[in-house]
Amino acid sequence: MEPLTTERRIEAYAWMSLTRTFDDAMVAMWKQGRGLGGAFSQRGHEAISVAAGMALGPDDVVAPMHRDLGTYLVRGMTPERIFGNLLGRATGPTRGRDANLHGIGDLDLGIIGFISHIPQALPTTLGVAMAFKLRHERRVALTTVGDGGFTSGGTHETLNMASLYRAPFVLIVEDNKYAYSTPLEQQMRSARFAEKAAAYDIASAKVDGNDFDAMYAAVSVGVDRAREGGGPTVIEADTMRMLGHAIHDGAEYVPEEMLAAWKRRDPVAAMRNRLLDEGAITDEELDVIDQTAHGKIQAAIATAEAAPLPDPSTLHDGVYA
Amino acid sequence: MEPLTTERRIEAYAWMSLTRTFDDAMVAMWKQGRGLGGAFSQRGHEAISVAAGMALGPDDVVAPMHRDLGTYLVRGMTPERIFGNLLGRATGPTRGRDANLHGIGDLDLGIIGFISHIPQALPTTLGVAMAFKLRHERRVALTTVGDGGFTSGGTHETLNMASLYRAPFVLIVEDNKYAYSTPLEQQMRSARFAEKAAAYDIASAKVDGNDFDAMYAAVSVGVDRAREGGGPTVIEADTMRMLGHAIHDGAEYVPEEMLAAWKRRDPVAAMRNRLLDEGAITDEELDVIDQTAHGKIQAAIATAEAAPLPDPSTLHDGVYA
Amino acid sequence: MSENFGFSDAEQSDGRMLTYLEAIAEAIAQEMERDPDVMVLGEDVGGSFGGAFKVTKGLAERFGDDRVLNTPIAELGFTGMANGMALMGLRPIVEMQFADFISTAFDSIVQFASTAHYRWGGKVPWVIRAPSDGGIRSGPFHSQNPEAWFVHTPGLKVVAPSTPADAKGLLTAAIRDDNPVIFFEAKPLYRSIRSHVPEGEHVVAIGEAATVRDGEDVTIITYGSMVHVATQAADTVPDVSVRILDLRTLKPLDSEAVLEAAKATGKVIVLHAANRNTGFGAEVAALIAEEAFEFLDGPIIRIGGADTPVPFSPPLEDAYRPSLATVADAIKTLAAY
Amino acid sequence: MSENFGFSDAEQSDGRMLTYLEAIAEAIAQEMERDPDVMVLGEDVGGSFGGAFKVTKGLAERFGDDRVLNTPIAELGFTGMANGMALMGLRPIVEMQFADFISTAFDSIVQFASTAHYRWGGKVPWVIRAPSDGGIRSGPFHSQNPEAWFVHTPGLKVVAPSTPADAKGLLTAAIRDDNPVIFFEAKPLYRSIRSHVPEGEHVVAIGEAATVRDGEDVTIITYGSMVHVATQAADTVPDVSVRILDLRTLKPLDSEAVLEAAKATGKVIVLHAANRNTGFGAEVAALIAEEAFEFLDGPIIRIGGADTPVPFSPPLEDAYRPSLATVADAIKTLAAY
Ligand SMILES: Cc1ncc(C[n+]2csc(CCOP(=O)(O)OP(=O)(O)O)c2C)c(N)n1
Ligand SMILES: Cc1ncc(C[n+]2csc(CCOP(=O)(O)OP(=O)(O)O)c2C)c(N)n1
Ligand SMILES: [Mg+2]
Ligand SMILES: [Mg+2]
Repeated sequence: MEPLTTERRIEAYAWMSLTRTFDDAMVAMWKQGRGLGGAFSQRGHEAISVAAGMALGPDDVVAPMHRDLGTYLVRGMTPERIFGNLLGRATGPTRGRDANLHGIGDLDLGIIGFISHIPQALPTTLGVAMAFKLRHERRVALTTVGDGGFTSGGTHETLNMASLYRAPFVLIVEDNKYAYSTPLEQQMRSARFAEKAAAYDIASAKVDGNDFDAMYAAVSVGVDRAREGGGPTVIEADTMRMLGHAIHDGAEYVPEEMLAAWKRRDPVAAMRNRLLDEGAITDEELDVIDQTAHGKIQAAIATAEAAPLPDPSTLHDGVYA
Repeated sequence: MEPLTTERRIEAYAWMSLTRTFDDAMVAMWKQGRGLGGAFSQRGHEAISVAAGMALGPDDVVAPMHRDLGTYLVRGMTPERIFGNLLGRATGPTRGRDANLHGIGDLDLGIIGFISHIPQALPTTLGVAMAFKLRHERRVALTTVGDGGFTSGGTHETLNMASLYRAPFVLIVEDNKYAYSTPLEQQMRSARFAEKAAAYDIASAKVDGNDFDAMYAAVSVGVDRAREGGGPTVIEADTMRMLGHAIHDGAEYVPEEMLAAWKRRDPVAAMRNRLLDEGAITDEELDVIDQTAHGKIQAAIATAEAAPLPDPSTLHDGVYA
Repeated sequence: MSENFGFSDAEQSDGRMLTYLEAIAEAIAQEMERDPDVMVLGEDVGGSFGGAFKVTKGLAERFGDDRVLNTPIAELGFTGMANGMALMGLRPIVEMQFADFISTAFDSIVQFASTAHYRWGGKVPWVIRAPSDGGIRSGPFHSQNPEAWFVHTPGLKVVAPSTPADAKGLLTAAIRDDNPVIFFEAKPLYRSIRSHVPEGEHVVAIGEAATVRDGEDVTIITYGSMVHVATQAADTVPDVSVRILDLRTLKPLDSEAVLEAAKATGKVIVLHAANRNTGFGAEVAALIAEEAFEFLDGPIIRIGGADTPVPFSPPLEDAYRPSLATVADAIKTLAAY
Repeated sequence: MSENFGFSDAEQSDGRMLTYLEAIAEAIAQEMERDPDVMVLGEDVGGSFGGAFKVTKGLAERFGDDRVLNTPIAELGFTGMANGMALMGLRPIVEMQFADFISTAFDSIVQFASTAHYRWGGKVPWVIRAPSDGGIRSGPFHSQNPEAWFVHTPGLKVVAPSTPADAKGLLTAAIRDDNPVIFFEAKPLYRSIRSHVPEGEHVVAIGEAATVRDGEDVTIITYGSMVHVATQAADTVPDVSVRILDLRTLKPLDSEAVLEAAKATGKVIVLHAANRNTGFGAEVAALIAEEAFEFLDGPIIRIGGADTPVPFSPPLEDAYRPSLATVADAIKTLAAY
């Protein structure tokens, strides 16, 4: 596990700021009708996704979900390319073939493109981990699942096999309290994910998903365990989906007080304040970071909006390798 | 829970004897080439299947598996009809449409016909239980799953929903140590099924599956709990598959010592000896029971073999209700 | 979306106009009112939310949470649960959040539900509502038209209405049917078309196609959203007399109507939005090539989606999807044949 | 089983005769020998057991348990696992214990594997081996022919050999192919036919049909076990000159060969064991009806399984399944047309 120096934590803040800035800009664009199709806000998930991205090594592979924007960014998927995908441009990683964050994979960056179908990312990532194991490579595969996705059959099959084969596999459960409109208590009676992992003989940890330092530490422990041949880990990240399921969803079904309480635990603000309290950085320096993020995102949007749509004649390209 | 009187336990022995006699006769027929298609021996599962059948009330519904012959018999599916199915006769419950014990359902007997596809019996049975719950009927639905079937995704989805909805649902896990040729340790790292149930907040019990009295008590507790609105129960039945996966399977992969050890725990012999030791019945009386079973099975086979095959003109009958 | 579904029919003069979505919601509510065994289940269908498309909105308040059951994300499991409920005589209406996720429930549909009655007489009277079809920039996993998988599977019924009135009438029939019925709703029609829907009980028999317009020169056999593309395409070729048959039910197929329509013009176009390769249109074309061969005056032209996933970006999706122009060209080609 | 597969070809004079099953086993072993990335996984495939049909027997001893991986009963999960392995460059050969259980793995095949390369360039070079087909009294869940589901799905390749030599050559090609390939093995052929199989490397290109016999009067287009039924049926009608085309690959289809064969005789029978309704035969018939219409001298006769589950009892399964007599009658009907 790479020690969490102050520099690294400031870097982490920068990634979280970039992620949040991307999200805010995307939401604004879609509300203005400048978007295409749907879009998922990840607001509130910055600590989880950035920690996952930073805790992995360069040769590791990750299969992020629809709220793991930060992971994509940390792994090197540029905002230009992601906005290109969101806007259906030929310059996006799917060349206009897949929507929003779906399918934005790039194996050169160690990123698997995901599909809607829950929980396909899990068995796929297990297969990546198994390839590493069978080839005796010291590499790790990580993916995430929501509280909702945890109730899907493939999750059980994947956890059982990950345990059986002692695969170098790390799973982060993003317990953000809702699956679309369905609250946790209408999804399962026991939401003790760490205990569920134990029933598979899988090591687990329960973490405040809005605390970057805690997330980074927990993911690092899992990644190290996997790399050392210690088998899989499940990390239960306690967090909240702040802006509804997707752009069209007003999320009226979420109690106001609940949102208010979680607003006080905003992961980006928390990281910012912690660095300030520690005197690790000044307000001015943090503002520079935020402004830099803002500039990058605005430039990315401009680039993406200016990029060409795919040529219809390419419709059949790539159906087969 | 109906008290387990001596009469009931002697009745139980009679059902176990009938089940074992059916199984022996079937195996012999198939070895002689008098069978049709494949056949699954349930040898070693008599205590589980008979206890399940006897612990249920007349209005309850059960979805037995391919090794639960005793449950079918106790529920009133006659040996004639079952042999008729095995031999593809028009007189079998599937009228020659489905093979071996597959699909031998009869709702008048509260039996759901099962399909090969694991673990379809589980969500189906949950649906039966939910129908009872939604209609506020004091009825229970019970099904079984193997150690192998437990690793299938639908099992997880079913257990999660059974717990969520507090359905009047009872599941017996027939841990008979193998899934076809695959031993428990190649299926999962933790085979502690009761603990797995706890992760869903489902009540559970671990029982010696070769001990009828223990099985009957455990199933009865689960059935009563379900009937009283206490929700689902998982019963882990420790047992052994004594004659391989199916008739064609020599099961050379099973260690001799293992079989020898389990042979000493034969559920039918155990019940017989226990009744004798208690002085509840004499050897002669037990022999009469066995001879009666033998007579019934021979008659059933004769009837089934004499029964007509289905008329090809009925091929399309019943595709739609 | 790529087509304009500003569908208008004669009945529009009448007072009672509903959207395709409203017609579906009305059928569900009326059947739940009529029969206590009818219930709804699926992801997010319950509470005040009422489903991704709001089709079931208000039902929970009206009929209670037991009859409008929210499920976890477990299509295989909750469809299997519907199998058991149906065996006990309930009539569950299962909502797939998108038709694309019906593949996740596959075994519970194509192995259990489809075979239970044939094998041992177990009736499985459920309806699966599957919001399908594209043209609305939803990408590969929210635009699929998987009907062919289910028509190929013995024991299922498959329905795909193209108008609000048929949506209400066929859904009512599907709910009352004692067999598993997969009800494909064309998402692009949900709010884009509005037409007359009979008030109160309205049943359209499963298995009967409808002639949308009569014609002598060329017949277009289609269903779902493509009925409207066919009509509009025909309008662009006024000099050709086009007959349009809306299948409405794909299984059991109204073969008589198909053959009659084919024989009437001797020139046939089979049109659907689903992938063309081994799609349901192949069955229709093959049926005609076998049973109406002597009446054919030209090749049977099949128009369907490309043999690619449904792409997201407008230029690609428009190229993927049968267009008004493609259909119009086919009409001209056949007319000139 | 209902047909006699005592298939014999000219090559039988040659010394090296293998069964269909032995040919498959040989292809797997040779490819595992050649390429360390090739591996096998599935239920019961490993150890000393070697799978329900013993196709992989001996491989674990030879190549180790890591490359011959026993899985739990979790088709969705282990096929999804194969997706991830394949993305990393491994070439997993996934054994479905029976083709009937491929529906349990559906999402991992028709949603992930089939679309990964189109969407973002992820290569998924696996092969799924699916022991399919019936006629051997195995009932509704051990006799299915589900190929149509997969031909309809963009992004997959589908292969269905009818001879030991093609089984070896096509499986070798499938393993080396960079795309997901579903390899349908006809169970009834496993041990019932034995013919010449080239020793050492033998590759049969995916996408090329084979003319089994030439003829002028009637063409039968078929694949898998039905190739043998077609040949035997043709033998019973010596006065009719029957051309037989073995498709071998269903996707990508050798359309040229299909159209050429159809045009050559003008009379066509499309034959397969799978359910006829919306089966792959419909695609073949529709293709011909559209592209070879002017050459047709008679209706395109489609012969396939009934629109029922595959029944278990001999009289029912024989009525379900295309028989030699049915095919012979169709030949006569078309010849007389
Ligand atoms: C098999 C399947 N069914 C339904 C959906 C539709 N769907 C997309 S996201 C979602 C909710 C997911 O909830 P959760 O797993 O908690 O993730 P979150 O959105 O909360 O991050 C649903 C139901 C899907 N993608 N896949
Ligand atoms: C989805 C699925 N995959 C594979 C099979 C083939 N199969 C039939 S029984 C069996 C083993 C079942 O093992 P277990 O659940 O332990 O039950 P047991 O046979 O030991 O009683 C397998 C793999 C199946 N029926 N369904
Ligand atoms: Mg969630
Ligand atoms: Mg077992």
